[in-house]
Order: sequence, then structure tokens, then C-alpha cells
Amino acid sequence: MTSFDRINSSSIDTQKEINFIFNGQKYRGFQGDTLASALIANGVKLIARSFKYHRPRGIISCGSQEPNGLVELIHKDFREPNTKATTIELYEGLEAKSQNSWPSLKYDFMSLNDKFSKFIGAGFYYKTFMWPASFWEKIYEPLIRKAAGLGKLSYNKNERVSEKGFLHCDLLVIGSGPSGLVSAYLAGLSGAKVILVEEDFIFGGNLNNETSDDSKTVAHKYLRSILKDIMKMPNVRCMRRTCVIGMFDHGIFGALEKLNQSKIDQIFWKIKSKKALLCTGALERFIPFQNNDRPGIMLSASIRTYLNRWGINNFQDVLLFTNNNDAYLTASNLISSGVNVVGVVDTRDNPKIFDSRIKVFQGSQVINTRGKLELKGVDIQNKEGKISFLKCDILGVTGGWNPNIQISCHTGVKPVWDKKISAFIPGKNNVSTHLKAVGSANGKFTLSECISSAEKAVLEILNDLNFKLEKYEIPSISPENIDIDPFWYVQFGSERKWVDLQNDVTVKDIEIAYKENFRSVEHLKRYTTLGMGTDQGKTSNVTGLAILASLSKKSIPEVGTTVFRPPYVPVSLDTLVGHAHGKNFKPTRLTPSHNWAQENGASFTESGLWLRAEWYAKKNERNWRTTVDREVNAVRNSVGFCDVSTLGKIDIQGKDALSFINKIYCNGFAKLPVGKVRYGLMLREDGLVMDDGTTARMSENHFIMTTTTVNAESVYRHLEFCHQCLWPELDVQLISTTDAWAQIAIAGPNSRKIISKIIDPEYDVSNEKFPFMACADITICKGVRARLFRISFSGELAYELSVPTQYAYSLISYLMEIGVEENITPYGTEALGVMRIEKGHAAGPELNGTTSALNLNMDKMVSLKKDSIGMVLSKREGLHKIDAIKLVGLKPVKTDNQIVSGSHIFNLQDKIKPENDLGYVTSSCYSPTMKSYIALAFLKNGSERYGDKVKISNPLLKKETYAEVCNPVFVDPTGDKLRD
Amino acid sequence: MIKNFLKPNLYRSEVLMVNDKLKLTLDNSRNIFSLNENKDETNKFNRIFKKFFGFSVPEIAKFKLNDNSIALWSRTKSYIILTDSNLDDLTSTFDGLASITDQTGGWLSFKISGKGSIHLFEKLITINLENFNEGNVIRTSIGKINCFVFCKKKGETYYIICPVSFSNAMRSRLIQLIELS
Amino acid sequence: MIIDHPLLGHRDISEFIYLGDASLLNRPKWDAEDAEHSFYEYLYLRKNVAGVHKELWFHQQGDRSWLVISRNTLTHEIIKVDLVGNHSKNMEILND
Amino acid sequence: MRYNWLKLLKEGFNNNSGWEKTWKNPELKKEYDVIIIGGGGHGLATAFYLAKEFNIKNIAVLEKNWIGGGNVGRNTTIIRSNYLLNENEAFYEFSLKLWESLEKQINYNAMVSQRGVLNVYHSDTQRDSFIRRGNSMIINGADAELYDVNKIKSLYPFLDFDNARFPIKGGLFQKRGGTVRHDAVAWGYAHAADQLGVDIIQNCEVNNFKFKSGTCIGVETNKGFIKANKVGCAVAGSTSLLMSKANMNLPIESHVLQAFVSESLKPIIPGVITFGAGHFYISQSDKGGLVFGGDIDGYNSYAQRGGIETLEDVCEGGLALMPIISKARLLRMWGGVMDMSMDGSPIIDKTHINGLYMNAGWCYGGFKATPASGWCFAHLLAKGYSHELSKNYRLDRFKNGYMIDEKGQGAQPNLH
Repeated sequence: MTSFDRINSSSIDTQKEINFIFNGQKYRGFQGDTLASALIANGVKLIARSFKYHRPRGIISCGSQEPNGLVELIHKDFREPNTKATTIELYEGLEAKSQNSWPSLKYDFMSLNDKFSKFIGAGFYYKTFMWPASFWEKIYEPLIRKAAGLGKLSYNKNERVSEKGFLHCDLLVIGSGPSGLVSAYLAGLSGAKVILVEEDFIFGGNLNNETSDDSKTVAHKYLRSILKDIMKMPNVRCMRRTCVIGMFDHGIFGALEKLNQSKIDQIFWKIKSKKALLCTGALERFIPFQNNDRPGIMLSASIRTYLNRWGINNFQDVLLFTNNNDAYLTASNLISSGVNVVGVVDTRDNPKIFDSRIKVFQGSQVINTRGKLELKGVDIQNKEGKISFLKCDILGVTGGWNPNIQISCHTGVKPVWDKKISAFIPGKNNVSTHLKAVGSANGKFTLSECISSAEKAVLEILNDLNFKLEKYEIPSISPENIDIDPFWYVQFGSERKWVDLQNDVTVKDIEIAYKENFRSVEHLKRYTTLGMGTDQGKTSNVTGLAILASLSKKSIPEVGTTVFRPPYVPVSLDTLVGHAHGKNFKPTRLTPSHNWAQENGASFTESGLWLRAEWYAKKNERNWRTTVDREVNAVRNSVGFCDVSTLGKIDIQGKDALSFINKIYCNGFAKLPVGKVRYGLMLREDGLVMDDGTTARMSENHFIMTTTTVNAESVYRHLEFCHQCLWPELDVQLISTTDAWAQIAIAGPNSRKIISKIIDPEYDVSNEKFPFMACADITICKGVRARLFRISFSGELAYELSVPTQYAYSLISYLMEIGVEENITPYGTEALGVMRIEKGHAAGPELNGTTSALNLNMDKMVSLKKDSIGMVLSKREGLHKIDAIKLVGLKPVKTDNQIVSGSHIFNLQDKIKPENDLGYVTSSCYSPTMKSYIALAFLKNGSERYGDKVKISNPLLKKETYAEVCNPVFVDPTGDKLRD
Repeated sequence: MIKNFLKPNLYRSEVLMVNDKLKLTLDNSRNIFSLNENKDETNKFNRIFKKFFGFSVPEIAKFKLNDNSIALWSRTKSYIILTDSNLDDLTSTFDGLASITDQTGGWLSFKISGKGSIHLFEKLITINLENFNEGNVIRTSIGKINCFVFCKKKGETYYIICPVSFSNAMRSRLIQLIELS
Repeated sequence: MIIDHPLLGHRDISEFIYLGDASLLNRPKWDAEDAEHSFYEYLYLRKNVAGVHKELWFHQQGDRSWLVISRNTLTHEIIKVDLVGNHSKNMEILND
Repeated sequence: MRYNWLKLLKEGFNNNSGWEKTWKNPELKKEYDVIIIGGGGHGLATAFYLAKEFNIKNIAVLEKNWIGGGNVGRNTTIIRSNYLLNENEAFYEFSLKLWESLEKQINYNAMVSQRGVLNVYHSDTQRDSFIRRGNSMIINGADAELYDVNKIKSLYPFLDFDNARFPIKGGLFQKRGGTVRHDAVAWGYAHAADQLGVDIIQNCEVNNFKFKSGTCIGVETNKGFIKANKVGCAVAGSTSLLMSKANMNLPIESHVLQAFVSESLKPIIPGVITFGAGHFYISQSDKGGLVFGGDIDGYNSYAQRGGIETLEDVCEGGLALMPIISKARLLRMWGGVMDMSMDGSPIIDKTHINGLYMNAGWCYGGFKATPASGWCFAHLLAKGYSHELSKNYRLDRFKNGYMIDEKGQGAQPNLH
């Protein structure tokens, strides 16, 4: 039988033939097929192997509830594991293969497990593999891990990109079956903004699965016509191939849209909806009986779907097993299209027969099946207990229906049990969103109920949203009757009866779990792995619950409910990332000097989001150290410059700016005169150091605060908090101007020479007129506005010059021109770091959020006479321990011994034990100025230990050296250079 | 006007990218300032503002413009001004009424026009574009970059103003997305 | 989540940064007798209610305003959003 | 019953009909020497060690729902002892040692799997703090190695070395770190405690304490009043709610931490890997699922679920670290409610009320701490004073300024 014999169907285009490959073999299907339908049409029944016992498995369903039909989809440059054949839209050249089987699908080595199933039932591993302990990682676990797992991951080289987006609407309709269509149509008529999403690649849901027999013709006509109208409505956005994966807080839904003809592969939408309707229909239940997992055993309504939607009738002898009327519809449809229906095995004693052509085995059950790789036949047992064999190659099973309620549980609302249909329906009072379920998703299974419940719900919603609905028409539809008689599983027999096909959870497993006191639903799930597979228990959870209920002689709602969590269907992680991967993981921030630095051979380093010049290597230089030493020497001996624009710059203005700043810093600012800069120490309210920097008073009410690069954002937020939340009465304006100004540090004995060459004549930068810690608004190069601060991070005579960002490039080039005779040298962050260590300035490693002013030897700075953030709690006992660690300098006993940052410090005679731990090295470098390695460290009682020798222990790198404790300021401790 | 011999990088107006649906232009001819009203000066500030710019203070989340200037509401009593006037004009005018901060060169503005713009912004920002009308401005983030977005003509012309340090990142993001649409 | 900003309407949570319990608005007097103890309670001790919680959020990516949001910590439902104001207004927000 | 090969074989042949309850459902007594409130990992471990190490016999564990339903059943199963501060490192190393001998002690296979924990770093500053941390580990008797980028390339070739926004420069590795089957920890402790006569009472919710002249003499439950000499609370996530019944405001906020698991895949990820330039950590379960997580959602919450923003942030971190997982599919996400303390470190201490003790503030370090937490809490309950290793986890440390702040974030729980 080939895929070419199909009875006619509107959902496939038999003119458009599609070639595809499955497990290396070529097949043909049609436009409109899924991989599953095409395989079934080609008579392929064996598709996969199960997770634990590697049992042969075939397709049982026709949607995302499929537990068996998982394949690996093979693309040019990557593979998609665990893909459900039932959801793959067939395309030309599609290639797929089975997973979890070796050497082949037919002969799978691991199916040995099946033989030992007795010994590896639920939770067996918790009770063994314990002896000897060392064997777990070495032997048992590797074996288990090798056996476990389904598909394989591959490097993803997908050229087609993922994007993300955000949509808003009044009403989100999830699902385009009968209820969804009516909902979207009526809401659309009212003018409301509607989004209609459909997981499938065609709209219509169940409409595509049924024949329009007399009872349904009217309804189907109507539904097809409104579908056409909806498509034309400008206020209705129809999105197919779009699956809502979850409902989140405040009416936000996550939805994944697949695009097949676009450079964009998929878009992950967040949809903010005022109201939402769940029109996701219902999922057919399976019935556990002995060996109910053979290829050829399917869900009854899915068979009907393959017949009606995909025109597949290549079944030989079909038997159906049911506890409700739906199976008879499947039977009739099959018979009408020429398939031999062996009969319907009905658990009910006297079911109403609709179709005289159907042979009925009433009050009977299927108790076992035969056939290895494919179904050959079944044993049934009638009321009297008489067992007989029936030959068949397809067995359709239906245990009734579960409303597809998963999404309604995502915000933590538990479903409720509906006795009438013996199934769970969505819980009410869904506080955090306004989701309503209608139609089958709400347990209203018949077409007439679907349409009427949708109408009712939409009218309520439109009323709430104040949309008026003009007149509309809905035809009256004759009600049907499903008449279900709860039947959960076949008692007969001791062989395995599968509840969860993918994870190989059987009735027996549930019995064992119960026996061992795993009686809460959650215990059951976790112990047996029931419903933990990629199908998320869509076909198994409720059945498992029912079995647990019958074991504990309780009603199902008494036993508990199963709460579903997002996502509704598994989604690949790249969907949730969109554009933000690789280099785009985080945006890159460039400094004003970036282009110049690039042209001048800088190498760059990440510093937060920034890229900063690390150093400017010259051709002949041996290594980075040579370069950095040169840069440092240049500054110490003549002059160099460095882009420090990444420091946070906050413009503080207003009448009360000064008193505000005085509350922010713990040291006094009240007396800061115009034209002066001051170092400020910022504490958190808990009294520990938050950040440090300088603040300059440019004019009466205008201040410029600088923060460290890392804390720029958090300090700004902190200031806004202090202003808006603590002291709103103050007249202060805060503006972050980090991007507007390029700030260039010009440092070294010759820096004043350089400044004099560019500053406009009317300004005087002599030491007298512009002393250490002076600042001013100036102009340079004939009128370029600029700001000059005489501050120094390096300890040399130094300035920081700010110009509007767009002048940075040109200014730097100009500095290089005029600085030739001083051999002006650009330096990077590394040299900057070396010089600040030489000068004993605290930076990131010292301001690590756990250090107090005392630790930094700055406790005298904290003014107790004023209100400032952190002052009060900085007085706590713990922040004034007698043996508190203090910032110190370290000189290695042998100058060429490196002192590695992160090493811990011990007294010479002490053992390396926690109780002897005296502190740690925070920053270290080679100091070309001291001609030695040096370091900064926190050391207990540090300030009293200058001159002492200590042990610098680094067991991690198996290093130990000795160093002498000293003043952290290595260069110019008296600060003369700064002032001359 | 400055007649110095340092050359600012001028990002005037250049077209960065065009296709049948969208056009991306860099549009930077003006000085940029933030203007922050001082405490308890509202009435006087509003009066002077109207006199100086020729339009009244923009309401919350709105912007005003004429041939010389655009004024964006950025936060309560705070505005971003793109204008031909220079710092001295502003300081002299608003002396004591407002704090002025020169941001020229600190921000870069991208113009996005074309019928594809709605579908572009769906993928860039989270607000409801249905209600984002001509004359509206928001401060938000695009791909983790803080920026202003304003609507000159609904569904047609929008502007993104972004910090200069992020402008390369923003630029490549916009170009990439336009290429896809 | 979506926060209904008093001035700007519905804005996505990604634009905001959370600080914590709104009682942080009520900073003790620095020069009071028991300042150290009251600052300890102010900074460290929390009611941590299960139910409607008043909390401080900052509109980092937006208008840089600090908001007091009344949010149910059991359902994440937001009941009320206020801009912080002068001290007396803030105390009203805290106490209402 | 003791579990072993033979038992398994025997049961296999007799159709698995002879298995007994893993823990019994005993009758609730009127009085106990010690009542532990909270049948999570910490509560059950405490009961077990009380009975085993401090031989107190008359013990009850009261669980308001089903045991192991709290954070022990909702985490990313990681165990490690790679802390920076001595106060923490010593404690967590003790915990790791207890993990190593756990299964023998409880006769239950919790699948303690020491396949190593790798923290990668991306900058020199990060390297330096990792070196400091690695040294703390070794000084406290733990194991640690510093890997350079080449070593990492050879061991974890699937990480992003070519196109990373923040290039990997190296990593800190702890070989003895790894994962444990989280549910099995609760079940195993329950099983072992039950064998020692501890009463494990499920569906028993404590509504209030009963005090008599400043002493706690028992608890009011939905099953009535139960008398006790000592009451220990181990209800992380709900600590504030419970302790408020003793009029306590705590230095704790409740926050949601989400965890995520992918579809089952063939083994690819050895041990645990954490990202240094974003919020992401990952391991692979024995069943093949990628188990991963990131930062807490960041706002107070008692809902056992989080927002989609965190999921996106976590996935961004994941793909930035290892693009190979792009096509792995997210299967489930869930949230647990954390006791986030004001310095990121736990509290194991007495309260101002005699006979009332608390074990709380675990932030998201709780799971790996389970054995040591149980042991030290049992010590405190049995002897009335703190175990040497938990003596710094005092409730009054905030008042006196002795915070134990690994991250240096200060009094902001959502940043720890």
C-alpha cells in the first residue's frame, strides 16, 4: 500500500507530492501531511522504542499529546531531538530517524531491559546500587546514564534566526476549533482587538477531523463560513503554527510562532491580553490493559482523524475498545470508507447502537494483545468471563475525554472534578488573569455545547470590556449524546498494563508505589515518573490518578488533582533567547576613544558592558608586561593619558545640592568651596562601603559626582532613592551624564605642560592658581568647552580633562601631536591598575561590599556629627572589632617573588588552618616603580604590623611566599608629587 | 558658534539602510540638553519655556516640536531638548528656573520610517503600539539598551534616541532586524 | 508582570527594579537616643507578609520614579501603584 | 526493612508484592520530647540525627502536606562546598562529607553523584576572587582546583570559546561537588528516621505555638494540641509566617527561585557547570534531563511559581555559556519559596522563647546544606547550645554587625 491511495480530503493536496526520508528509507507524502500521517499512509507502524524497556512503539495519537512517536529531525547543520512526528509539518526533503535504539529500531539491544522488568520496576534504583559506595560514580551511574536519555544534542548552526516580540490585545483566543472560531468571530464583530492562535498549521481544530454527516452539516457550513470572515477582519490577528506555551502573571501569555517561509525561523511572543478564552478542546483517554502498547494500538478518535483529515484508509482489520459512544462514530466513518471494522468492544452492558453495520461486543473488555513489532490480534473477555481471540492490525482505544486544561493551571489554580463527565475542568476564580475555558476545554464536549458556551462567554467578556455587539446569527444545532461510563483500566491479568507509554509506567508500578506509601499524587509522580515524559502526561496523568484512587478506595478528587506547569508543550531554549545570544548576549558599550584606540593598536578588555583599552602594545614588545611597564614609566617620568570616561558621572544641581551630597557621603562636604574637588566615601545604610569617588563643585549649585565604573548605575539609583524617598523636600536635580562627556586622565610630571598647550590663554593652570583638587569650567583649543579637575589616581601631578564626547577622537589625536617632545603615552586599564596599587588607592577588589571605612583605614573620615547614609549602623560592634582587618601593603621578601591575589595570609610560625587565617591579598602587580612585585591586602590588625614578615599562602596554586607588611601607599606616601 | 580647531565627529544625517518596507536614517543635526525644572518654579518656568521655544511644556509622555526644537517629556518636571539653540541661550533664559545639562554628543538619534515600522517595533519594545500615537514619547529599553522612542507619524515614522556609547550596538541590532523584515 | 504606572500606564516588569518593603520610606532619626536599635529594625527586620505587600520599585528603564506598589505575594496580583511623594504622603500610603 | 540486592531479587520473583512502606503512618501521640515542624529535607534530617547521633527517641516530624514537598523537592539538586568565608566553608564542607556517607547511613540510594562542580570566570578580578575562594576551601579541608582555559576546553569542549560576549578565561573546580536525587533525600531520611522510631506525620498543619510563662510547651495543629519539651522549626520559605505566631519579625524575606528541566537527552554535561557572566547553572540528571536554574525572581513572593522574565534571563545565560543546548527543549518549570536572609547566610539558633528553636534563612543554599543543617540543628535541640560549625549562624548577628555576607550585597535579600 502506498501513500498515493488516499480517499479525498480537503486538508491535503494530492497534487503536491513531497519526498521524505525516515530511518534512511525514501517515502512520499503530500502537502498537508504531518510526518506521522505520511508514515501511517505508507504503512509504517514501528516508529520508536520506549524510554526504559525499549519496547517497540508506534504512533497512537495525532497531536502534541503523542507519547510514542518521537524522532530526531535531521537538518543540514543541526538536529532536533525528541520531535513529535505527529506535530511535524511534512516538507520536501525532510529527514528523520528513530532514537534510543541500537543497532537498529527492529533489533534493539537494550530491549533486554524488557526481560528484566520484574527487577527494575518503580523506584528500584533507590533500593540498590549502594554497595560499595565508590561504585556509584564509577560503575552503576555511567551504565544508567548511558542507557537513559532519548535524543542527542548537536551543535546548533541554524542560519534561520529566532526573534522575540510583544503583542497586546483585548481578547486572546487559544485554539481555532469550533469554540475558538465562534469566540473570535463574535469578538471580531464587536470591533475588539482579537488574537486567535492555532497550534496546528491549519485553522479549524476538530472541524478538520470530522465528516460533515447530516447531523453536523449545518454547523460545519456555518463554522467554515465564519472562519473565512475572521480572516478578513482587520481587528483580528490570526496566527497559525502558534502555540501558547504558558500563562503568566497579569494576563501575559507566552506563545511560540513558527514561520516556515521566512529568514526568521520562529518568534516567541509575549501577549498581554485583557481577557483570554481557552478553546483547546479535549484529549482522548487511553485504557491500560495487558500489553496495550503494541504498534497498531491507537486512540480511537485519532484513527478517525487520520481517516478524515488525511484520507488514510489503508487499515486492514480495525477493532475498537470503548466506554463511550465516540468509538461508534469512528467505526461508522471507517466502514463508510471501505475499511473492515472487526467490531467495537464496549465495556457498557447495553450501549445504544447507532449503526447497524457495526458488530458490538458489549459488556466486554480487551484483556491482552498479540504481535511483537506490530499488532496481530487481541484477546477479549465477555461478561461471562469467556475469552476469545480477535484478529486485527489496528486497535482503536477510547477511555473518554479529558478537557485540555493545562494552561488554566499555570498560575497555580487547581482544576476541579466534574462528576458528570468524570474528568477535571479548569478551576474558577483565576485571579491573576482573566482566563475562561469554553467548549470541550471546559467539559462541554458536544458541538452544540461548544458553540453555545463560546457564545455565552464572549458576550460576557465583551460586556466587561464595553464592546457592543450588533446582531449576529448562530444556527441551532441538534445536540448529541456521548453517554460515558467511567472505566479506567482492565483488572484482568498480571502482565504489564501501560499507563504512561513514554516513561514505561505500568499499573503494577503504581501498585508498588502505593504499597510503599507513596500515596500523595506528587509522591506517586516523583516515585514512578508518571507523566514526567515529553508528552507531560497528557494521556496518562488522570488515568494514573484514577488507579491510585481505586487502590486507596477514595474518590479521584479526594486523592488529589494533578497541577500542570508551563510550558504547555516543550520548547527549545533558543526560542526564549531570540536575538540575545553569542556576541549579542549583552549589548557592548564603547568608550569615546574606542576608534582611536583601535587604530593605535590597543587590546581591549571587558569591564561590565564596556570595552576598554587594556594596553597599547608596540611591535617589538616582548609581552604585555613589557608594554604595561613602559606605560607606567612614561607616566611616572613624563606624561601619559588614559580614557576614564567609563567612570559614572552624575550632574547634581539645585539649591539644596550641597546638603544632599553631604547626606550621601559619610565624610564632610558642607564646606566644599566652589572650584574644589573632594574625595567622597559612600556607605550603604548598613555602614559598609558602597562606593567612592570625587565630587566637584563647579559653581554655587552645580556639582559633578564621579562613581566607579561598576557602580555607576546602582549609585545613581541610590541617589534617586535618597532624593525621592528620603529627602523629597530638597531642591535637587540628578542627571547622569556619563555618555555626554569624554574624560581623559592626563598624568605625570609633565602633565601641566600638556594642559598649558591646549587650554585657552585666559585660564591659568599654575600651581598657585590651580592647585591640587582644584576644578573649573574652561575652554581649550580656541573655545571648545571643557572641564578640568586636578585629581590624581596615579599619585603623580595629574589632571582629568572632560570634553563633550564628540571631541574625544580629535582631542586625543591632538594630544599626540603636541605631546611629542614629552613623549606623551597612551596607557590602558592595566597600567592604570598598577599605578593605583602603587599609590594604595582602594578599588573594586578592596571595595567588595564587605569592607568598612575602618578596614580601609578611613574610619576617621566618617563624621558622627551629621546625618549621612550608613553612619548610625557603622557604629555597630561588629564593624569595630579590635582585630579588624586593615588595608596594608605587602612587599615580597625576594622582590621577584610574585604575590598572587587571592592568597591568604598567616603568621610565619602558624599552621595553615582557618583559625590562623589573618586575611587575604586583594590586588597585586609588578611595580616598575618599586622594581618589585607589590600587593595590597586586608590583614588583621594590619596597621600595627608594618615591618612584620608574614606567610602568603596559596595552596590552590601550591605556592607559598613571604612578604613584609607595609604602608599601602608605595609611591610618594607624603603626597608631595600631587601638590607641586 | 565654536571656531575651534578640534573636529567633533559629526553624525549628521545619513541613510544607514533601506528596503521595500523600512528605512533607517541617522539624524543628528542638533544640540541636546536636559532641562530640569527647579523646585516651586512651575508657573514661571512654563511661561518662559513657551516664550523661548514657541510651544508649551509637553504633557506627560508627550513631545512638542517646531522647526528649531523638539522637547521630549522625560520625567516629572524634566525634559530632553533637541535644538538649534546653544547652551548659553538656554542658561541665560532659564537661569534660576531650571538646571540645564549639556548632553550634546551624548545621545544619537535613529529615524525609522516605512510601513513595516509597526512590525519592527513589535519586536523591539513592550508597550501597546495601538496606543502609541503621534506626539507620544516613551523612555524604555531596546535589547537592554535604555533609550527614548517617539512617534512622529503612527505606523510610519518613529525615532529612537540612544546613548552614544551604545549606538553601535543599537545600530547593528536595527539593521539586522530590518534585513529580516 | 505588568505594572500600571500612575503616569505612564501599563509597562512591562523588565523596565523596573525591585528594592523591597516600603517601610524603607520611614527612615529613623539619626540623632535619637535609640538610633542604633531603630536603624537595625528599619534595615533588617521584615513583616514579610503573605498577602498584600507594600513594596518599592524603581522605574529604571523609564521615568526614573520610585513607586510604592501594593502587590499580593500569594497571587502576584497588583492592587495599587503610587508614586512616592513627600514624607506625609508616603506615610499615608504606608498606613492606608 | 533493609534494602539490598537479595531483597530486590526476591521481590522480583514474588511479583514485587512484599515491599513494605518506606515510612509508616503512625498514630499521633499526645506528647513528644522534640517536635520538628516541617517535613522537608532539613526537618527530616534533623529528626534522623536527633535519633541517631543524640539518641533522643520520642520525636515527631509534623508536615502540613506531604513530606519532601518543599524546597527539597524543588531545587536543582546541586551539592558543593565552594564558599568564600570561613564561617560558611567549614559548615558546607562538613555537609559535603556527610553527603559522601549518606547512603550507608540511611540505607537508601539518593544517587549522590560527585561528578564535579565547575565555576567559570571571565575576568581577572573574578579569577582573583576565585583564587581567594579556592584557598578558603582548601584551608577548610575541602578540595579545589583552578583550571585554565585550555584545561576547560579539553574537558568541556561544548562551551562557547569562539563567539562568547564574555570569553571564558578559566574556572574553579571542585571535584567532590556534584548532584543528588533530591526527592530521594527526603524519602531516605524519612525511611531511616522511621526505622529509628521517629513519627512522621503528614497532613498535620501547625496553626500556633502554645506558651506557658515564656516557654514553648507544644503546638496547636489541625489534629489538635501536641505537647513537647522542645519545638524546632524547619520550614524555610514560610519561616516568617510561622515565627510571627511567636511575635517575631525576622531578617528574612520570602522569594521565588525557579528551576527548569529539559526533555531527556543522551549524556552530554559532566557534573555541574556555572556561568560567571550571567545567572545560570546546569547539570544533567541520570534520566537525561538537563536541570538548570539561575537567579531568584527578585520580588517577595509566596507563590510557588515565577515569571517568564526569569526563564528568559536564565536561557540567555545558558546559551551564552553553551550554545549546544539551543535545541534542547524546556519540559517543565517550577518555583520554590526561599527564605532569603539579610546577608545571604542561614540562621540556626534559639529564639527569645525557651524551648523554641529555628532553622531558617537558607536562601538558595538549603539543599546542599541538608545533612549539616540537620546535624547542627539536632545538636542545638539536644544540647541547648550551638554546634561549633553553626555558632556564627546567630539571629542577633545583624543587630551587632557580624553579618556573613558572601556576595557583599548588604541588607538586600534579593541580591544574595
